[in-house]
Amino acid sequence: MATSRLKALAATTASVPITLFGLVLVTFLIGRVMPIDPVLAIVGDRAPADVVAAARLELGLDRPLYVQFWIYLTKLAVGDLGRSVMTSHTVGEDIRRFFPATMELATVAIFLAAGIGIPLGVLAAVKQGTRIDHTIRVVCLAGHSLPIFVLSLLSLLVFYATLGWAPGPGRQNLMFDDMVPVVTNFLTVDALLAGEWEVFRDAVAHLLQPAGVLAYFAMAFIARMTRAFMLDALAGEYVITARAKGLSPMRVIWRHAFGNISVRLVTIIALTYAGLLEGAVVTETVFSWPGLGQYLTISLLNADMNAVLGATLVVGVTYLGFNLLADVLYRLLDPRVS
Amino acid sequence: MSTTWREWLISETPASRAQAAWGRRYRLWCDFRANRLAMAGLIVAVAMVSVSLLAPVLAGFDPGAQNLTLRLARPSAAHWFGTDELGRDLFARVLFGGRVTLGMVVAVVVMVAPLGLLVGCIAGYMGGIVDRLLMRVTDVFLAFPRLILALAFVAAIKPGITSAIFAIVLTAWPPYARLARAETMSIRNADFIAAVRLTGASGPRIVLRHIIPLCLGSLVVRVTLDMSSIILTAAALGFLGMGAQPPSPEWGAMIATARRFILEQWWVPTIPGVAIFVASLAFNLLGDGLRDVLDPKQR
Amino acid sequence: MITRRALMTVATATPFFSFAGQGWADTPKDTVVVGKAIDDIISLDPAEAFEFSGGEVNGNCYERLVVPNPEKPSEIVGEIAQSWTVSPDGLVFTFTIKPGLKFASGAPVTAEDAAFSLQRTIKLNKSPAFIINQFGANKDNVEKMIVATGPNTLTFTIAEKVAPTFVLYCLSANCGSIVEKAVVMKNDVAGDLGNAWMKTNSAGSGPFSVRSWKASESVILDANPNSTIKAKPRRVFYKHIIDPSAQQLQLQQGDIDIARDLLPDQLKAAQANPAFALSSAPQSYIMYLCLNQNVPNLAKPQVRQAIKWAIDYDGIQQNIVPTTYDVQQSFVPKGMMGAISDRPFKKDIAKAKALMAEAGLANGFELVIDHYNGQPGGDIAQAIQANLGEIGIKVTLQAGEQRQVITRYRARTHQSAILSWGIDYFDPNTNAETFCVNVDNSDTARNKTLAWRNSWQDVDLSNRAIAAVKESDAKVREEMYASMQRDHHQRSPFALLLQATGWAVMRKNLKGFTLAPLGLRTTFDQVTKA
Amino acid sequence: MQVEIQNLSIAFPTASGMSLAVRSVSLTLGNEKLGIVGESGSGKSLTARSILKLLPRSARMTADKLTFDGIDVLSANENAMRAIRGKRAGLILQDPKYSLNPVMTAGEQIAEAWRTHRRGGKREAREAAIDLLAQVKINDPARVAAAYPHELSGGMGQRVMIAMMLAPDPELLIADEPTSALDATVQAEILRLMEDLVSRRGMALILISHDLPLVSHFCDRVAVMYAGRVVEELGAGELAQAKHPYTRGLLECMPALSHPKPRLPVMTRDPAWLV
Repeated sequence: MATSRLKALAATTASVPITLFGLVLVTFLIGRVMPIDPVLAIVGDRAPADVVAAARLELGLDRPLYVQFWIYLTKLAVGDLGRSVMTSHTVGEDIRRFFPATMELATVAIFLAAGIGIPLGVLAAVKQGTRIDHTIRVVCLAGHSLPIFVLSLLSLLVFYATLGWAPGPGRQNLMFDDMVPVVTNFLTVDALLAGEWEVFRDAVAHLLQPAGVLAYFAMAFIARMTRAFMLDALAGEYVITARAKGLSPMRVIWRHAFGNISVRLVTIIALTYAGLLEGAVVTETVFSWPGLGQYLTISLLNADMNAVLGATLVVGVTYLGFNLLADVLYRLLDPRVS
Repeated sequence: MSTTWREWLISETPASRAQAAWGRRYRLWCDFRANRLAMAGLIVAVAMVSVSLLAPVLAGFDPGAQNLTLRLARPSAAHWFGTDELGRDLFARVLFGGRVTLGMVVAVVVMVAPLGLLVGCIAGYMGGIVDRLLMRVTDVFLAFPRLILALAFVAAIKPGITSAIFAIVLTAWPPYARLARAETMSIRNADFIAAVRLTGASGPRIVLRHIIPLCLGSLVVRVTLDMSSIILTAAALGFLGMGAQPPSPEWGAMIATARRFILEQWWVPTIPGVAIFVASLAFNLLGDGLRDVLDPKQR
Repeated sequence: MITRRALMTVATATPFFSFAGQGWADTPKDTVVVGKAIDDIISLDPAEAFEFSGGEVNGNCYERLVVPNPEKPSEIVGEIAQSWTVSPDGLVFTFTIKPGLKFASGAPVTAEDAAFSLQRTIKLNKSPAFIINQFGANKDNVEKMIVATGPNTLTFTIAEKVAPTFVLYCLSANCGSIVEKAVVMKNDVAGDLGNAWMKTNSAGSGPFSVRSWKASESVILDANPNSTIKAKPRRVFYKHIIDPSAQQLQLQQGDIDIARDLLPDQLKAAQANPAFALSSAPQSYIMYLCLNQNVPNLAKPQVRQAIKWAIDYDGIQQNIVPTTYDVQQSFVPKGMMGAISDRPFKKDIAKAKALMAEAGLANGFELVIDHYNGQPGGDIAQAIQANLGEIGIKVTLQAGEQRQVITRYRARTHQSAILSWGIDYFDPNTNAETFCVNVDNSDTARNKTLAWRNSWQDVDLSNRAIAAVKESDAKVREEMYASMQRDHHQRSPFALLLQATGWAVMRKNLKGFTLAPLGLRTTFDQVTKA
Repeated sequence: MQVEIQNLSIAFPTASGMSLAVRSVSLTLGNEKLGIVGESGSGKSLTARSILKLLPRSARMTADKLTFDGIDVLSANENAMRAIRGKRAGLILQDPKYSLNPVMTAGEQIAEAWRTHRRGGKREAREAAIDLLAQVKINDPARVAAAYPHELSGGMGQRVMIAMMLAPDPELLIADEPTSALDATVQAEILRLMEDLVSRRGMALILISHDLPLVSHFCDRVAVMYAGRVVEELGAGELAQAKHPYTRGLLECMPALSHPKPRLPVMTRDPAWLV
């Protein structure tokens, strides 16, 4: 049994490089057909013809497409993602800086979303058809129906501008800039490592609002799936057995019904988590959050192809990674899978 | 006929296949009707569609007519929702915006459902190398950050409604393919398919006549639930300047151009925001209700 | 660090969630926080930076040989140069360096540093290099053309005689910034003349030096204690805020001191708000509608004029951009030498229709206009669409991301476009050249001016623009530009529309900040906070 | 222990109004073995489960009287019912594949039942579970205790189920078609085991089945249900005297080696039975 599990896992893992190759290829092609001249981003609109030509040569844009692709792949194989013309750093450095910011946001968001969404979903399922159920469904669906940029703007308007409860856009109070040595680029983690409690508190305060907006969006899906799974589980015969044993409702709901769906929920959460990484694109713009979503959008609109390819690849790898993780968790945690 | 329609429909002993089929549909409708939230969603959705279709009659103003002397007017008897930064009537723009948005939704659905269904059914039915190949392609598109792929695609063609539609299709089909594949795999080995195969039916015929119809239920549910995400993606593209272009009264683009007024003339960006919210919520509620009825095992 | 920490403890003593509205600390007194979209920065190396924000940062970190007098831009004053002379043949400029100037490192500013800086700009040959190398220098001869003849003297030899003011204005451009040779060469990697390092650092004698630049996040400048210009703030913090509404919010909340990108309606609200002060200055950006001459209908002179007569300049200015733009119908921006105040065009549909009929296009034609998808470009494009509709031209708008529009424009695949153009250096030739000169209309032309991009060749205007550069008499030269602009009105395929006005909205407690006109230096050294 | 049911009706809402699944059923049960027989949908399961108030959420239950050992089940809330469920009355369902929690080991599930009503430590409960597994004649109780339900055969699963329900030592065991999902060879074994345990502990038993002769073999008394009604109640030995045509029909449908029939008769139903 263990070997068949491992085999299935190996098969899933083996497909990842193929998918990634496809991802790179598609991104590469999109980048090349884009009607934006990549040279523009480097030399600007005013540069004389010889400067433009020199930059074109430097980027290797004079080579045939397949040669450019091959060069990119060979560099990628040794971990060289090239240099971003927008930031004049290597794409690797940029990703090390921007990706943790997005991950931090998504991580806090997923904890909030799961922490609120799961109990709500369970409650809705237990109270199926009642006013509580309807309320929860509407509240959750509302989160899924509001464009995230409207939600972000409204949230800023209410919690920052009107009530003054939350700090404004950005990742930290600028007085704290450079206060803690960069280790992981997760600001909260770095602050803790440095023992700077004010910086940590400030970072958390800045995180809460954008993460809350993302979480509301994600919560809808998590609550909805929890409810659906729970209804399914509660209708199971083993729940009747559990009740017939005289167990308390809490135990029936959480140990028996929820226990049966928790593995499926883990996969749902993992997928939502991956989805949040890209849901952050718009939120980051409104909240001036220096994350990967903003990096990707700006690079895209500047035809900064190394940056776009690198960042897409990272998001793709993360997405596939989470998928794989979900798969692994499912296979390892659920005794039913053989 | 002495019995009423209703009795004919709910009869436990239908006399014909048609009666049985209609009876089944009627019963589904009764189940659906009992779900008040879903009914609310249906009513709002139908209302929005009809109001959008009747926009030229109802609007009272040309959505593109500028009146620069009357810019950013508050809601009034003449302009129910006020006017925007170019003095255009917001009510008319929201109504016509419904046409754009719902039109985009329909266009996307019309393309994405058959595409996903076809890919999924072929992969599921053929299995083997075809399946693996198609699923890898699906994986590639799934692993893409959705909005980024759409953005990149639009940027690669040119901003506008048509490219936005294609971009959304490009990002929306993989889940359909997955769904259809899963359904096909579960149906493929069913006894009745074996029976059909024994009668000498060809592969394409089996897929078209027997497998696809059985996937339709979950497909309808998926489509309805997806409508809201299509609306939101279209709006996000519009918001980022990559969807419908001004002066088209697309809701997302309206918010994008009007968000700068959020502090003083808050209603200008808020009204299209509400429109998006209501439309999207209506489809979500509708989809939820449909899922309960049509696809109880997914809920 | 210690003082900063002490500051912070006070600042963060406010509760986590304060209900007081001002719970989040105001910015520190000795720091100026500027909210601005700074994602246009691709480099902070003055030999490379050619974008708006990068230029502003350089302006605070570096000094140049000469600069236009900020009070009276038509006059040139020395900055690093104490004085200068021009040889009788007009070819050799000799500069004497001021004594006592110091770089951020504490080292004195020498003629050697100045010569190196200008040579470096030419050798690197990045986008702005043409401003200096248009005088005949290239990477092979530059060490002969620009020479430090003594510790305090520098000569700059040009290939052919031009107006001396033209040379001096060009040397006052950003790419004429003087960098410290020793620091730059210490950071030389593989012969890049320190370019990689200079992208994110500074080595100048200006009042500030670059502490850090994080792309799409922030630029931090620290006061340079060794500069002769003593900066009052200890630190200037550019915070990248792309969304004007977010800038407005943060200004209101006191998270930033100056907002730089507010939109007209937000400016109107800010003007009415006693908590804010505003500073404005005309900018060099001119918005124009161009008509590609490879489109047969647009090549008809009557059509070009009809379009210029159909546009409602005042309506657009007053209603869409009441504060941020002024009507400007000539190519030399107001505030620069050679500018004229003529307003030849106003909306006159009858006249425009008559011109259309004269061109044989009484029934109009179809036209595609490209424009940026941002604001106010979008609104203005829509207004022009409506205006041209009145004379029968059915306009399809094609919005695009900035670089996308420019890509099409440079490839001459547009029919017509609404775009902006800003000056490259502070001399009217910069605009006269680009709007008039097109001596080689082939696809491989070296100088792809705006005239070239619209396939427009007017030999007379080209020649006059080239001649104007060589005129040493300032008065005559000014006249030449004036008459060129008047002919340009009648003949060009450009409908010049508006000139931008820059605005900065600041909190009342901030003193000593003014926005500089026409891309001259906006500096922070005199800013104080009460 | 005495169960009294008077005039019990259970209805479900449908498109065409309320549909009655159980109609005015009255039954009493003392310390005896009662069989309830009927075809699918006859209401036998609902009737039995109503004693534990374990009906589907949408079911509407009415009765003149429904008591378990004097406790009024009709008005009892969830808390009061929990004092009956498991502790005083157990319920065995049809198919252990579905009625056992798939993500808990057999031992955990038995121990949980034991601990809920007997307040003991974890270790004690585990030992009790293994002991109970041994009582239901499982050879390797420790291994089975550590196994997940999907790793057990049907017969084994049902033994686990029985052990679990016997753990709190209830007075009544309701077995809802306990063997119909099992192989014929295992069926008898399980039934014998159950009867053995019930008799030895002096418990009452309600055995629900569609197999009339089988039930009559194990029970003292048999109630025959048809379309939500009890159409006939008989002592186990009185089957031959059954009067109701439905009961007779059921009996005649049985193939029997002692009275071979050339062709099994088809059940004819009389609408009058419903009245």
